[in-house]
Amino acid sequence: MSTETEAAPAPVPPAKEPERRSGLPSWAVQGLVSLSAIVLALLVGAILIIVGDEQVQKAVGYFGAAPMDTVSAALSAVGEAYKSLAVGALGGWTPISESLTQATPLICGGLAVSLAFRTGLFNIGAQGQLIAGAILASYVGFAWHLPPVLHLVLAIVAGLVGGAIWGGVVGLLKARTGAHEVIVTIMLNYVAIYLLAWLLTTKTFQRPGRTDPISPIVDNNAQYPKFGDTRLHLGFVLALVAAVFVWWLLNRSTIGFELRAVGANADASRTAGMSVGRAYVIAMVVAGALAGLAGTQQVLGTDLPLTDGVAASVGFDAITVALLGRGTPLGTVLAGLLFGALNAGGLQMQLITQTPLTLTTVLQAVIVLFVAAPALVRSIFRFLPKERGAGAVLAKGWNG
Amino acid sequence: ACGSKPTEENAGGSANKDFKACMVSDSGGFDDKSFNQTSYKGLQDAVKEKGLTEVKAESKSDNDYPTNMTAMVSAKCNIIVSVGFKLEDATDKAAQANPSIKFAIVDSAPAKPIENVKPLAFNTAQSSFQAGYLAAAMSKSGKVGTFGGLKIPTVTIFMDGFAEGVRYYNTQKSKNVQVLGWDDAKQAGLFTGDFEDKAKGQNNAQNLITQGADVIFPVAGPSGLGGLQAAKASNGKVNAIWVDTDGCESAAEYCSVLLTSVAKGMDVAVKDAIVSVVDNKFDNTQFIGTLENGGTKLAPFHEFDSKIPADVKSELDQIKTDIISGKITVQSKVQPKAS
Amino acid sequence: MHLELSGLTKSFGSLVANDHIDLVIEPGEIHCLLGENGAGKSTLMNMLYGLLQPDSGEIVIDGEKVQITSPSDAIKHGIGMVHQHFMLVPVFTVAENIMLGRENTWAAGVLDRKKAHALVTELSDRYGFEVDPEALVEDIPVGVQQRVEIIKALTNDARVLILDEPTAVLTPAEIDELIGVMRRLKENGTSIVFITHKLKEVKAIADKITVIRRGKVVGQAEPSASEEELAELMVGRAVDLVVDKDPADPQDAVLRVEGLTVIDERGFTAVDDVDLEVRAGEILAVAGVQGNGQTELAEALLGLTPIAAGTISLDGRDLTGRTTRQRLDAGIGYVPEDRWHDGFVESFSVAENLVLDLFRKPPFGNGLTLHTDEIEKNAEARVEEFDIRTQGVDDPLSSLSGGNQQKVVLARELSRPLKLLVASQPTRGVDVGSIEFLHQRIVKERDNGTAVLIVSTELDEIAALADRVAVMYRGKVVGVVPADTPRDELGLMMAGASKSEAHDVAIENPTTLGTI
Amino acid sequence: MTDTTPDAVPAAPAKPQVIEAPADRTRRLRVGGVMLVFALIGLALAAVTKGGKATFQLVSGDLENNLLGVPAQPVAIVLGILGVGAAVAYVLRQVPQRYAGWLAAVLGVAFIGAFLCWAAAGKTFPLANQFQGTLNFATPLILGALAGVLCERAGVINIAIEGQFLVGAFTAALVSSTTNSATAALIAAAASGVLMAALLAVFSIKYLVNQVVLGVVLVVFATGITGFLFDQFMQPDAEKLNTPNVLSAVKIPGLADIPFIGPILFNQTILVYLTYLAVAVVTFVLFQTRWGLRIRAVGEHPKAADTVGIKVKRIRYSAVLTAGVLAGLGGAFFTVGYAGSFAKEMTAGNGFIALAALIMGRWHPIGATVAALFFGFATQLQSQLQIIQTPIPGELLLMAPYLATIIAVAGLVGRVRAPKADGEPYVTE
Ligand SMILES: Nc1ncnc2c1ncn2[C@@H]1O[C@H](COP(=O)(O)OP(=O)(O)OP(=O)(O)O)[C@@H](O)[C@H]1O
Ligand SMILES: Nc1ncnc2c1ncn2[C@@H]1O[C@H](COP(=O)(O)OP(=O)(O)OP(=O)(O)O)[C@@H](O)[C@H]1O
Ligand SMILES: [Mg+2]
Ligand SMILES: [Mg+2]
Repeated sequence: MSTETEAAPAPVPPAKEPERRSGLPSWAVQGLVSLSAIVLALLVGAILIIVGDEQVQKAVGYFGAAPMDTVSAALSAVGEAYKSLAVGALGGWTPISESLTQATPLICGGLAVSLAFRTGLFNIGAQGQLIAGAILASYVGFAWHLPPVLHLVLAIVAGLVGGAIWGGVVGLLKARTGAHEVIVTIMLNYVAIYLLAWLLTTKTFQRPGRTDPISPIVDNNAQYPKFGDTRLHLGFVLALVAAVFVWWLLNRSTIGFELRAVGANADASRTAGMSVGRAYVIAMVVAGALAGLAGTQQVLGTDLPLTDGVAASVGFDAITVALLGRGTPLGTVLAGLLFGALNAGGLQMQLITQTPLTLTTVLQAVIVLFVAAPALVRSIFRFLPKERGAGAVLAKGWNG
Repeated sequence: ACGSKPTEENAGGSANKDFKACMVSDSGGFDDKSFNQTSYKGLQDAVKEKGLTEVKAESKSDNDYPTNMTAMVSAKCNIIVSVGFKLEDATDKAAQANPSIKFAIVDSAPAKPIENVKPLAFNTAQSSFQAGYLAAAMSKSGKVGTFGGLKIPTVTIFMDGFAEGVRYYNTQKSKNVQVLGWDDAKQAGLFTGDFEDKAKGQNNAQNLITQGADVIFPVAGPSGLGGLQAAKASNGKVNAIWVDTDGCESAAEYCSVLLTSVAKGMDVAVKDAIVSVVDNKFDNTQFIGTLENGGTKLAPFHEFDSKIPADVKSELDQIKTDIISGKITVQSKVQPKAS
Repeated sequence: MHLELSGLTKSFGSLVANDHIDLVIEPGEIHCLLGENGAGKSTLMNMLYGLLQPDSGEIVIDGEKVQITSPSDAIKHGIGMVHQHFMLVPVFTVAENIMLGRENTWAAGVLDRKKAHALVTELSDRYGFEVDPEALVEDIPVGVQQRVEIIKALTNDARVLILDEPTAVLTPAEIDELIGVMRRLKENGTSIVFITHKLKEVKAIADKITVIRRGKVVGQAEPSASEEELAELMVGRAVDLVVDKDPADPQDAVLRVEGLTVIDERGFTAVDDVDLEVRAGEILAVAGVQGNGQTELAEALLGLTPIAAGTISLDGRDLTGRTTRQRLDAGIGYVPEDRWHDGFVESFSVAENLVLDLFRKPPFGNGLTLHTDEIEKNAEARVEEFDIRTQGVDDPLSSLSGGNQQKVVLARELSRPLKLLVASQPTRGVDVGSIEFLHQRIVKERDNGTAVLIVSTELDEIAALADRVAVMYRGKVVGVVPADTPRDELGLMMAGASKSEAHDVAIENPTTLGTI
Repeated sequence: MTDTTPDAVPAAPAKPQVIEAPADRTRRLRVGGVMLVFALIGLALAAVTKGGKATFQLVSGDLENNLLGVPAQPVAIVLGILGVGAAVAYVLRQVPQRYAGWLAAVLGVAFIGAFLCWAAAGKTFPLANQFQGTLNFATPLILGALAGVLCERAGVINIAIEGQFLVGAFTAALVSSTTNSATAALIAAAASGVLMAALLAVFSIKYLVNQVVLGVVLVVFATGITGFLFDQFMQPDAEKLNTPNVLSAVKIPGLADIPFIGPILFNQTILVYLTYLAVAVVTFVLFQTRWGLRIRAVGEHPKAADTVGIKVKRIRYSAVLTAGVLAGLGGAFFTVGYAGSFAKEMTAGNGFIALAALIMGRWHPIGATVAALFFGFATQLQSQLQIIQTPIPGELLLMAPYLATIIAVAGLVGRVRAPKADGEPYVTE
């Protein structure tokens, strides 16, 4: 009987080729896939560099005459660009410290997005929460004059509170009225941006002697201490602490249990006696505070004054970071470090090879795209082993 | 096409190839059709004229200023020009740490003068005053309009001067031309809220036009380009005045609706600052671009040259003379003061 | 149509769900497939219908080998299927659901709704179904949804009709009706594959019975075989079909419900002025056809649905207006009806699911921190006690089979001291082997002095467990009757008849199943 | 059912009486409360209205004729009272449920009317221009939101509208500049939207990438790639590559002569007419055609659709790609449709606002359109009020559209329900 079946053409034979499973632990497999994704993204970037490079364009002009010129021009363009990227990101203690500095707010912002994600909420509002945190932290930092340590602690707390309020509103509205968090966070981002722009024109926030919308730099006592003569500051350590805290909260605390349960199945959580609304509020308050912490890192860490650009695009990059990190604290830290390194390296790359910063943006997008599509990466790099429980899903959809 | 391989081209004046002239943009980037771009043009002009080496760094966020500044220092720049008030802190710090490098900063000035930092400021209220007068003179409807990107001094200084110029026209000619979109006494008016959203700028301009304005003065960077678009779409009914650069050059497609532009001579100032270092003539006194020194001026009228009455042109010249002589004082509170 | 499946094999990962299954369906026969949970019945049928692709094996129709790679292939070959989980779009109307996939259209793909409407009316008239073509599917009772499913299958002129557990949600009268339809189809030459766990039904209608266990055909049986024989064949061991329990020894009333009224989301009165009492040490079963307010009653008891009027008290303590958590803390255990929705978190581990409503309290948590080792220990103990088949307590619950998922919920709820256990459909879709165990466990809880409220649409289950039966119809309790009330009588009460009416009618018009 | 059901079973009682569910009650009180607050604000504004006459301009740009002058305070008071009446009637449930929406509409109009009387007292408010501007702001939002509706009704979350906008805007500008053809530009924009949509479709449907991740990433990607191409190619050669022709308005004879609304609605560019058409077509297609029925089926319950022989993935591909056309056209609005040349990141978050409109409009094309118009109205009002100068600070006005949206969503819209399978990839084995 079995011989008969084998003789007959099986209906869908190719689909059932035995799965490549290795003995590797799943984190190693994930790492391999991510690494391959980065390689692929760099290849895509290389194409853009080649296309955009003047030397190459020139060489293409006489391709017939000296084709190898085009190739060598292309190779050297890519080589130089990526070399400067690597040097700018990792080539020594200073570049590394720069990468870590850039990563700092991204990690905190990413955690803010991740935590909400795990509770089934899509927090597009890290930007607004960061701004709210930065406003309060900066105010406490420059307007109050307090002894060391105390001043810094209070300024940080102010930042946390600012972010927590901005995030908490979202949770509260969702819990009370069902207002969709995506809408509310998008709108609150704009409100925060305009609020900041307005505050910066007021006497309270404007730097004395200046009419520009720029605040004083916070007191020395309110600044995160720096490591050596780099820009890297204590905020980075706080970011790591925050990651550990989020890990503890999610995996080792009763509140986190509740948050995760609500995120995975709100109905079952309600049936098990949890308050879904409360979970939303808690998650958004904590998420807001984390984004607020990122705000403090901007104004207390890299000793920036408060300006309308204080948030840059950290709030949005944070979403990508969180997604790349699959919503886990460790993943978010790693993704934040990667993005920080790309940002730092990107600056160096534009400096040396005049490659536009937008290329870094493209690289970041393509990396995440490939990392999120392991199936695609595997279909290109056929040697990659299959991951167990692949494709862990973060947020399922609008309905949680 | 496959031509033949060109021989190494020899750059023109490579006299000062080891002189590095450097520039750091603010987060607007060098293509902002506004002050970064104009300043960059100054850098390029200097480089071309003196055969220098150019190094530029764009900033994506405020976070990048110190980094870029440090990178410029380690690139052994001879002069570093930073663009915008937001780079002030980073510039001051770098300047104090590196006394051998010269610095210049556009649109800002250190609180206390620093030996090797040359601040470049521009009293665009003066030329905007002329622009306001011209707008009032050219308005048929008796209404002119302006709007800004954000309510910040580098924006409102234009709007202040513009409003004052219109008022001056009214007193001179006993007319009642109205300014829509800015009340310089109350310091309140129309803003898009950002410098990117061109459609929003256009809509703001359109709203001014429906209220009767037939000369538009957008002070909102790329978002303000929307204002020019609105004028262009009116098919000749509405004209506009551009800011920062000569619009007929930087936004040539709108030249047909541009009465003139309020040029903020950042390119010239930047170039001069760089050249002064090359020529060993650097000093740290604040440069304030005025009508007097040509650091700000009305750009040519281009296509409107024939349409603007001669007496208006001479009145504009007279205003220039009067402002220079102090006969007319521009009131705007945000004018840069000589330190 | 002559249908032959030979050597069909399908595995999910390392699990072989179907292992070289051979099956022959003759024209015009009603072929019953019998097997415990997870035996592989649905998997087999899904392969036949093109929803799953076999790893190997072949399907032969009227002597010709065919490839069925999608449901449209199956439809083309004259195969129709009523799925175990309804394949209806809840936000569509009945007519839309029925036309879906074979829409009548005007030019340019514009729907001809009139035609669809007419078709539904015609078919429901022909088979005596009462279905409103314009009703939204989510608004109609499950029994009616079932009819819609059948109409859907019939409109394709299927020559083989697969019915995968169609009777789980029907009343005895409705089951009777369905059996009538099946007989008529059979007379017209349609073959039917009929899957069910209910042995009585099998005996009533089957021409042939095939039993599947762990993915393999283990034998064929005649309809004349006894229920015990069939059960043993299914489960592979002797099964006690009758729960042996001692008579109840009821104490004081633990749960007291007075004048309870619940208005549902659409504004209809789902529970209408209900008074109930459950005493310690007794099992009160709430019988009724799905959709008559039992779900809402249970949810109201737990505070999951707001109530419009009435009071609920537990041991004399007023619970009205309390949160779900307070009620759980007061000693109510709850097994929700829709487990996949409300009972557990699929992506959580078995261990976590076993403390889903206990994690806050010692020993599992101290209000702030979670004691993961205690949670682990608890899980090991429960898995042992309830014979939950899992590879490990850290595996996600989604990796468990349906019956075992079920046991997790029960294990959790029974693992703390309870005053009242509310269990809705505790054994829906569970095979006889597991049912046996779950029933024993519930009776044990009763014997420990817990008040037990069972909500069930299964008369078998009610007969097995109940000490008293409350029958609900359209939100009202139409009567509370002793557990030994005849099946037909209960069935009639579930259709709205009062106790006395039901008694009279049941004697005059016995149903097929009632008499077996 | 007849032959086995005994006659003795009592006939089913008449349809049970509909009583207000507790959830509805909460909602009524919440919505009513918000309405009442607004009604009272309206009344309060009426009380402080000064300045005699409020003048409303009825034809855009016409400052002399077609003016509607009303006594500001009396009218404001009447409207204020009307608003309070509507709110009270709503709270006390004085009209049947299905007319409750009208009460909200009455209140909305009354409140805005009273507010405008207050703001325009002693001044002229360009009423026609208010609607004109509303339409300008709303047009791309509508197209974007409709694109979202199509995708999400088919079960694919589309957060990438912003990215599709950017790419559409870029392509339209480029093609218009190089070919001088409006048709070519619009087709190219649509095609580029489809290209972005194809990325969304392939990665979500084929490679099962989490769709939220995907959307965000595609926005970043579009920002990066348009920025890069702009920096490297378009900007250096701007005269050739970035001087698109803006579509000109086409008057529709007859319709354009309808007083007041005619010139607003029917003297527009082809792109705006396409938008009207898109609203109608998407609504019709979604609810009255075979394709639409199938789209909704695969978005709600893909397996059910599969079991009746519908190719789920194929329908999803077709919906997402078609949506790409709409989003690409929405992007074209930013350049050839309205503002001319392309600038980096010029869509400035409008794609996200479109996303919000889609959710606020409950995934319904009409609802999304109304939400987009609401947002456009608020934005335009904000701009106009800045010009006529009201006591409201300009900074607050800039925030107003966003705050208004939050209030509307929290106060009036409440909980929304996405298509059930939205965001869930369909996997068969
Ligand atoms: N998509 C799937 N992925 C993994 N395992 C599956 C899948 N579908 C079914 N199974 C497993 O295959 C086995 C057979 O399942 P199947 O649904 O065929 O059982 P069944 O006989 O229909 O059971 P029931 O009586 O509960 O309906 C079960 O162990 C089930 O858990
Ligand atoms: N993994 C599974 N194994 C067996 N049965 C399942 C499984 N998942 C769901 N079911 C059954 O299918 C039904 C429908 O499941 P689904 O999760 O689609 O519910 P739903 O449509 O989301 O319900 P609701 O309308 O309440 O939201 C469930 O009620 C359950 O009985
Ligand atoms: Mg089954
Ligand atoms: Mg569900």
